[in-house]
Amino acid sequence: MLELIDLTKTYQGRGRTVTALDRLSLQVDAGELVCVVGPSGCGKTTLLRCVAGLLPYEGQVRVAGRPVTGPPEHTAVVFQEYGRSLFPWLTVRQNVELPLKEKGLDRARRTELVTESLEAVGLAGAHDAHPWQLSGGMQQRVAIARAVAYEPSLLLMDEPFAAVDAQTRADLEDLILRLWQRLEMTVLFITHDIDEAVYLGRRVIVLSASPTTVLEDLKIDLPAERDQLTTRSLPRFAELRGHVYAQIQRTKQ
Amino acid sequence: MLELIDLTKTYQGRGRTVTALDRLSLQVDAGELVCVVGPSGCGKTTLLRCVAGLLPYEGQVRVAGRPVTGPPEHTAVVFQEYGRSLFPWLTVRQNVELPLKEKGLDRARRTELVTESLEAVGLAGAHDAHPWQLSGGMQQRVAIARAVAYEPSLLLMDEPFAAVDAQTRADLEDLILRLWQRLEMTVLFITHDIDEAVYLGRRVIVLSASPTTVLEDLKIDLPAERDQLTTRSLPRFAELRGHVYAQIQRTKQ
Amino acid sequence: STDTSGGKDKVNAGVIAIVDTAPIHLGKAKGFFDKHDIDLTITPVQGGAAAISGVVSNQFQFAFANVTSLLAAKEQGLDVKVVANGVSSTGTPGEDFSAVLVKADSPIQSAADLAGKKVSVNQLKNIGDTTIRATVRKAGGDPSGIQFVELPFPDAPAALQNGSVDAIWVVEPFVSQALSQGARAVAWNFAEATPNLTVAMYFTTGKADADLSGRFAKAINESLAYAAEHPDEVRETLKTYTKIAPDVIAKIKLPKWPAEINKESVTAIAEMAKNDGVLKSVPSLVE
Amino acid sequence: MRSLYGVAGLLLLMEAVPRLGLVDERFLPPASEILRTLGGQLVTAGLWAALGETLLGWALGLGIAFCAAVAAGMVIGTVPGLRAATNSTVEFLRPIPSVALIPLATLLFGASLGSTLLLVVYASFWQVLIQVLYGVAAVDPVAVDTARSYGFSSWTRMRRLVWPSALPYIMTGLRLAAAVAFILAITAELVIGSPGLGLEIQIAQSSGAVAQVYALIVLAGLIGIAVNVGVRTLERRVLSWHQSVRREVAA
Amino acid sequence: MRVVNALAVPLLLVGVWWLVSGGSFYLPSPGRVAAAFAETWFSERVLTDVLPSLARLAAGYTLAGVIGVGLGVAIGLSSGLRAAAEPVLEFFRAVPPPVLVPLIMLFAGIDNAMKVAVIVSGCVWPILLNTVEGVRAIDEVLADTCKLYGVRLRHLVLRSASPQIMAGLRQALSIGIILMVISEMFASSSGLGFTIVLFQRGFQIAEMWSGIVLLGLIGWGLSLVFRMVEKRVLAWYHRA
Ligand SMILES: Nc1ncnc2c1ncn2[C@@H]1O[C@H](COP(=O)(O)OP(=O)(O)OP(=O)(O)O)[C@@H](O)[C@H]1O
Ligand SMILES: Nc1ncnc2c1ncn2[C@@H]1O[C@H](COP(=O)(O)OP(=O)(O)OP(=O)(O)O)[C@@H](O)[C@H]1O
Ligand SMILES: [Mg+2]
Ligand SMILES: [Mg+2]
Repeated sequence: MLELIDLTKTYQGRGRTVTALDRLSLQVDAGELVCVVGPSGCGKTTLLRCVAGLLPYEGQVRVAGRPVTGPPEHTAVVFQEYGRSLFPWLTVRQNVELPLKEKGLDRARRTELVTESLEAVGLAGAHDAHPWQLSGGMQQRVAIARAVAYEPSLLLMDEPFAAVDAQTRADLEDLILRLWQRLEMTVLFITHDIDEAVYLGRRVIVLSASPTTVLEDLKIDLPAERDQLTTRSLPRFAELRGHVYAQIQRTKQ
Repeated sequence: MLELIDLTKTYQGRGRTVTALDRLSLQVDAGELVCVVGPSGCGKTTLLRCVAGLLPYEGQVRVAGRPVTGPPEHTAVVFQEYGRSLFPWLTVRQNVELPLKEKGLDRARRTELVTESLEAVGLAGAHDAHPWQLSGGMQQRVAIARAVAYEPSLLLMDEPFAAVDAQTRADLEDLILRLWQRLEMTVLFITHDIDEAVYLGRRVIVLSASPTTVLEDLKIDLPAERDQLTTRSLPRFAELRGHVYAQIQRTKQ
Repeated sequence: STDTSGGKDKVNAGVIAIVDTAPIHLGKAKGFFDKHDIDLTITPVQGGAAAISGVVSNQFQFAFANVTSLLAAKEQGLDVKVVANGVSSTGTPGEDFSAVLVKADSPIQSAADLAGKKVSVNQLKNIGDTTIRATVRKAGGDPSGIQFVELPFPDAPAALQNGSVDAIWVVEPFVSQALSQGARAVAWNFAEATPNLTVAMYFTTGKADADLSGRFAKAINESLAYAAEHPDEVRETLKTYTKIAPDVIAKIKLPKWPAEINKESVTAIAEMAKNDGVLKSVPSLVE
Repeated sequence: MRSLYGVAGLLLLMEAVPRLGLVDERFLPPASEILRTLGGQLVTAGLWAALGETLLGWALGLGIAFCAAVAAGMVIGTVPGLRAATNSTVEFLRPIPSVALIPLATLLFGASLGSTLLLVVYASFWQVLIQVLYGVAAVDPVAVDTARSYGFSSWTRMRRLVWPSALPYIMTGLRLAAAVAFILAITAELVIGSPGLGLEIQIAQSSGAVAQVYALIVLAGLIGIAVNVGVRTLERRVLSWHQSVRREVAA
Repeated sequence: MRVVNALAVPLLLVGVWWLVSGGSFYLPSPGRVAAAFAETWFSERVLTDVLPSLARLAAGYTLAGVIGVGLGVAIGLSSGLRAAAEPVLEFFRAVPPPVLVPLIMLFAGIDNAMKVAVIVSGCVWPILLNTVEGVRAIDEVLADTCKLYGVRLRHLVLRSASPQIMAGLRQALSIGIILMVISEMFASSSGLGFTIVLFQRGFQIAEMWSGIVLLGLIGWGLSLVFRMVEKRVLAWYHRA
C-alpha cells in the first residue's frame, strides 16, 4: 500500500537548511496499522506530508503502487495543527460534511455519517457550534470526526489525541481500532505517547533524530484483539513499551 | 496569591450558550504549583484565561490580592494554541526576547536569558529560524522558553507539553520544577497527562464536566524533591494516579 | 499680486493652449509686453472656468475666457472685468474656425436639418449650444428638439465616426482635420449666429490695478493687431505651444483678432443665452 | 521572465486592433506608431522636466497620505470607541471626488504643487486608511492575548503586533494608493494646469495629436509597472515571513 | 449614546466649516449650502439625474465585483498567471480614468455602456488586488486540508479570502461614486456628476457644494448597507 524508498526531504530557507529526512525507507502493507514515534522535530510530520502528497520530495513515495505527486485518493489526514485545519466559517457539522459532499454521497448517507462520527468522538451536542467556539480538545475531535466520517482507505494521523484527556483518549483509541478493523483501511499514526503506539500499532517505527532514518521497525506481537485494561496489563506490553522508550532515549544523545 | 470565588463564565453566541464555569472557587498560595486536570471541554482554558485577565467573567478573581480586570503584572502564559501565540514575523530568538525588552532588561541580560532558556528547551540550534520553519513540538518549546525567560511570578501553562515526545516531556517537567524552586513563582499547570499532574503538582485540582466546578482538590503528599525515576515508582504515586484517573472517569458519565 | 522686479510688473496669465490664443504668445515673443513693463508668464489652463477661478483666487492677474463663461461668472456675482478683446469669428461661413460637422453620407444637409438630432458640444450651457441654436433658428429650423451631449473636442471626431452622435461641434484644428478626413460642414455657428461675433476676451478682476490693466490691454491690442497682419508668424507660433502637426497647422483657418470688442454681439449672445434658459438675466459685461 | 509574455501580448493586441480595422487607426494608432512617437518624445528635455514635476507631486503626496493614513488607521482601529465615532464621517468624506475639490485647491494654492498635493493626498489617504482599518482587524486574537499577558505597552503592541499583522493589507493599500496618487497627480495637472505630464497630455489632446496622447498614456502605464515592481520588491523583503510570500519563495 | 457618538465628529466638522467659511466665494456657509440643497435636490432632479446615476453605479459596481473577484481568484491561485498578468494590469491601473475615457468611448460608444465601463475600470482595482492578496494569504494547513479532501475552490478560496475581499469591495464603493462623477464629465447631458460639474462651471458654488454633500450622503448611506452585508458575511471572522 505504502512504499517509501530513499525518501529525502531538505528544507531550504534563508540561511537555514534542514535535512528533515535522509534516505528513509519504509513499507506498509494494505490494511496495516503502523505507529510512528520519534523525538520532537525529527521529521514525522514531514514524512506524513510527503505521503499525503503535500510536499515535494526526493526519492520515491508510492501509494497503492502509484508514485505520489499530489494528494492520493481516498486519503484522510488529521493534521497536527488541527485548529488551523478546520474551516472557521463553517459549523462543526458542515466541517465534517463538506468532504462527504465532495465525495458525492447523498444527503441521507451524509447525515448518518456525520451524526455517527460526531457521536463517536463525543461531540453530539456541538453540531451547530463554530470551531472557534470550541475548546482545543473539541476542535481536535472535530478533525478526527471529519477524517473518520470520510471512510478513507488510507488514514494519516499526526498526534491526533494530543489535546484530549486520558479517558477520551482511550475512547478514541478504541474508536480507531474498531474502524480500522471494520473498514480494513491502512493507518499511519504518529504519536508521542509510547503506550499508545504499542497499544494501537501492529508495528511501531522508531525514527532517529535529525537527519532522520528508521532506527527500529518493531513488530508488536500482542494479541490482535486489544483492550484498554487487559492488553495494557500484559507483561509483554510493558516489555515492548520499555524497549521503545529506551530507543527514544537513545536518539537524544 | 490566587483567589477565585464563585467564578462563573458563560459564553453567549448565536444560538449556543455554554456555561463553561459555574460558581467555581479555588485558592492557590504564593509559591504553590497546582495542576489542573479535567475532561476535554470542561473549562480549563477558560479558567486560565479568566485568571490571566483576558476574559470578562462573573464572580471574583484576585491575583496577589488585587481583583483581575486586565492582565496582571509579572505573569507569563503558555497558550494551548502555542502556534498562534508566536509572532511569525520574528525569529525564535526575537520571539523570546521581545517580552524581555518590554520588561526593560538590558541587552546583556536579555541575551543571557534567551540563550539559557532556548538551551533548556533543546532549541539551541534554532535561534534564527522563524516559527513556521519549526515542527509543532519545537514551536511549543519556543513558547515555553519565552515564558521561562520572562521569569514571571505567576506562570500559567495550558497543556504546554502536549506536542513533545516522552523524553523531552520529562526534561521539560524537570525544567519547570527547577525554575519553580529557584524563582519561587506560583504555577497553574493544566494538563491531560495524569502522571504528569501527580508528578509535578503539590496539589491536583480535578474539574467536573460542564457546568464546571471543582470536583476534588487533592493534596499530593509525595516527597518535595521529585525525580523521574524514583518518584514515579513510589507506590503512593501509583495510588494517587489511580485516584485521579478514577475521578476523571467519574466525570464522564 | 504685482511684484515689481527690475522695474517690471510680474504678470501671470492663464490662457488655454489653443489656436485662439496665439496672439498673446506671439506678442510675448515680439516683446510687446516687455515694452509696457510687463514681465509676462503664460500658464496653460484647461478651460474657461479654470481661468476664471484662477483670476478670482488671484493666481492669475489676467486670463482668457469665452463670452458665455464670463457672462455666467458675472451673473453669479464674480468680480470679473474685461480688459481686451480675445478672439472673434471671421464672420464668413466656410472660412471660420468653428463649425458643426456631419459624416459625409449623413442625411443632414443644412443647419435646419439639425433639429431633433444628437449634437456634441464641448460644454453644455455654453457658447457652443447657444450659437448652434441661433444658427438653426436662423436657418428656419426648430432648435428646441436638439439633443446636446458633452464631448471634448478631441474626442468628438471619433464619436461622429462610430455613429455615437449625428453631428459634432468642433473648433480648429479639429475642423480642418475632420474636413480633410471626409467630414462635411453643415453650419458655421460662430459666423452665422450673429454678425462679427466676439468669442472670447481677456479679463481681470475689479480690484486690479488700473494702470497695469491699461498697460496689459495695450500690449494685448498690439499683439492682436500684429497677429492679424502676420498669419504666417501665427502659424509658426502655434508650433511652440501646441502639439498640432505641422501639416495641419498649414491648413487651419485662423480666426480674426480685431482690437475692438463687438458689444452688440456680446449682448446678442447674452440675450440668446437668456432665451435658452442658460442665463437668468443679461448682465452687462462690457461697459 | 513570464512577465514579458503579458506585455508582449498586450503590445500585439494594441498593434492588431487598429491594423485589422476594428477601430479607426486615426483614433487609436497601432502600438508600433505609439512607441515610435514615445521614442521621439523621450529625447526631449521638456518631457523629462514634466515627468519630474509629476513624480515629485506623486511621491510627496503619496508619502504624506501614507504616513497620515497609517497613523490615523492604527489609532482609530485600536482605540475602542473611536471607530464608531469616526465611521460616519469617514464614509461621508470618502466618496467625495478629489476632482470636486479643485475649486478649493485653486483657491488655497493656485496652480502650484500645493494644489496637486491637496488632491493627491485627499484621494490616496482613504485608500490606505480603509486597508489599515481592515488590517488592524486581522490580528490573530491569540497573538493579541499573548501580547496583553506579557504586559506589552500600547506602543509595543502597535509596533510589534498590529503593524506586522496588518502589513499585508497595508501593502495592498500602498499599491492602490500609489496608483491613485499618480492618477490624481496627472489629473490635477490636466485640470488645474500645474506643469507636468498631465498638462502635456492635455495640450496634445487639444492639438489633436492622437499618437502623442497615447504615447504619454503608455508612458504613464510604464511608470505604473515600474512602481509595482518596486512595491513587490519591498513586499518580498518586509513580508518574507508571510504565507503569501514564503509559499512562493519555496515553490 | 451610540447616536451621540456617531454624530459628534460630523457636528464638529460642520462647526469648523461654519467658522472658516465666512465670506469666501468658493466656500459658502453651511446654511447657504443647506438652502441650496433643499432647493436643488428636492425636485424632479432626483428622477432625472440622481436615480440614473445610481443605476449606472450599481451596474458598474456589480460588474467590477464579478470581474475583480473572478480574475483575482485565478491570478491569486497561479503564480505563473500572476507574473504574466500583473504588468498588464498595472499598466492599465496607472492610466488616469479621464484619459482612458476616450479609449473606452472608441469601443463602448458614448451612452450608458461607456459610463458603466468607466466605473468598472476604476472600481475593479481594489477588488482585484485585495482578492489576489487574500487568495495568496490562505492558511497553508487549510489549503492542504482542501487539497486532500478535494474540496472545491469556492469554499476555501472565497471564504478564507473574504475579509480582504470585503476590504476591496468597501474601497470600490466610494471609488465607484467618484467614477460615476468622472464618467458623467464626458458625453453627458444629465446625471448627478454632470449636474455638479455644470454648477461648478456656472459658478453656482452653493449648489455645487450641495451636490458634493449629496455625494457624501450617498456614500454614507451605501456604506451603512455595506456594513450590514459585511456583518453577515464576516460573522465567522469577527467571531460574532
Ligand atoms: N470563544 C468561545 N465562544 C463560545 N464558547 C466557547 C468559547 N471558548 C470556549 N467555549 C466553550 O466553553 C467550554 C469550555 O472550553 P475550554 O476551552 O475552557 O475547555 P478546556 O477545558 O480547555 O478543554 P480542552 O481540554 O479540550 O482544551 C467548551 O464547551 C467550549 O465549547
Ligand atoms: N516549512 C518548513 N521550513 C523549514 N524547515 C522546516 C519546515 N517544516 C519543518 N521544518 C524542519 O524540519 C524538521 C522536521 O520537522 P517536522 O515538523 O517534520 O518534525 P516532527 O517530527 O513532526 O516534530 P514534532 O513532533 O515536534 O511535531 C525540523 O527541524 C523543522 O525545523
Ligand atoms: Mg509534527
Ligand atoms: Mg483548553
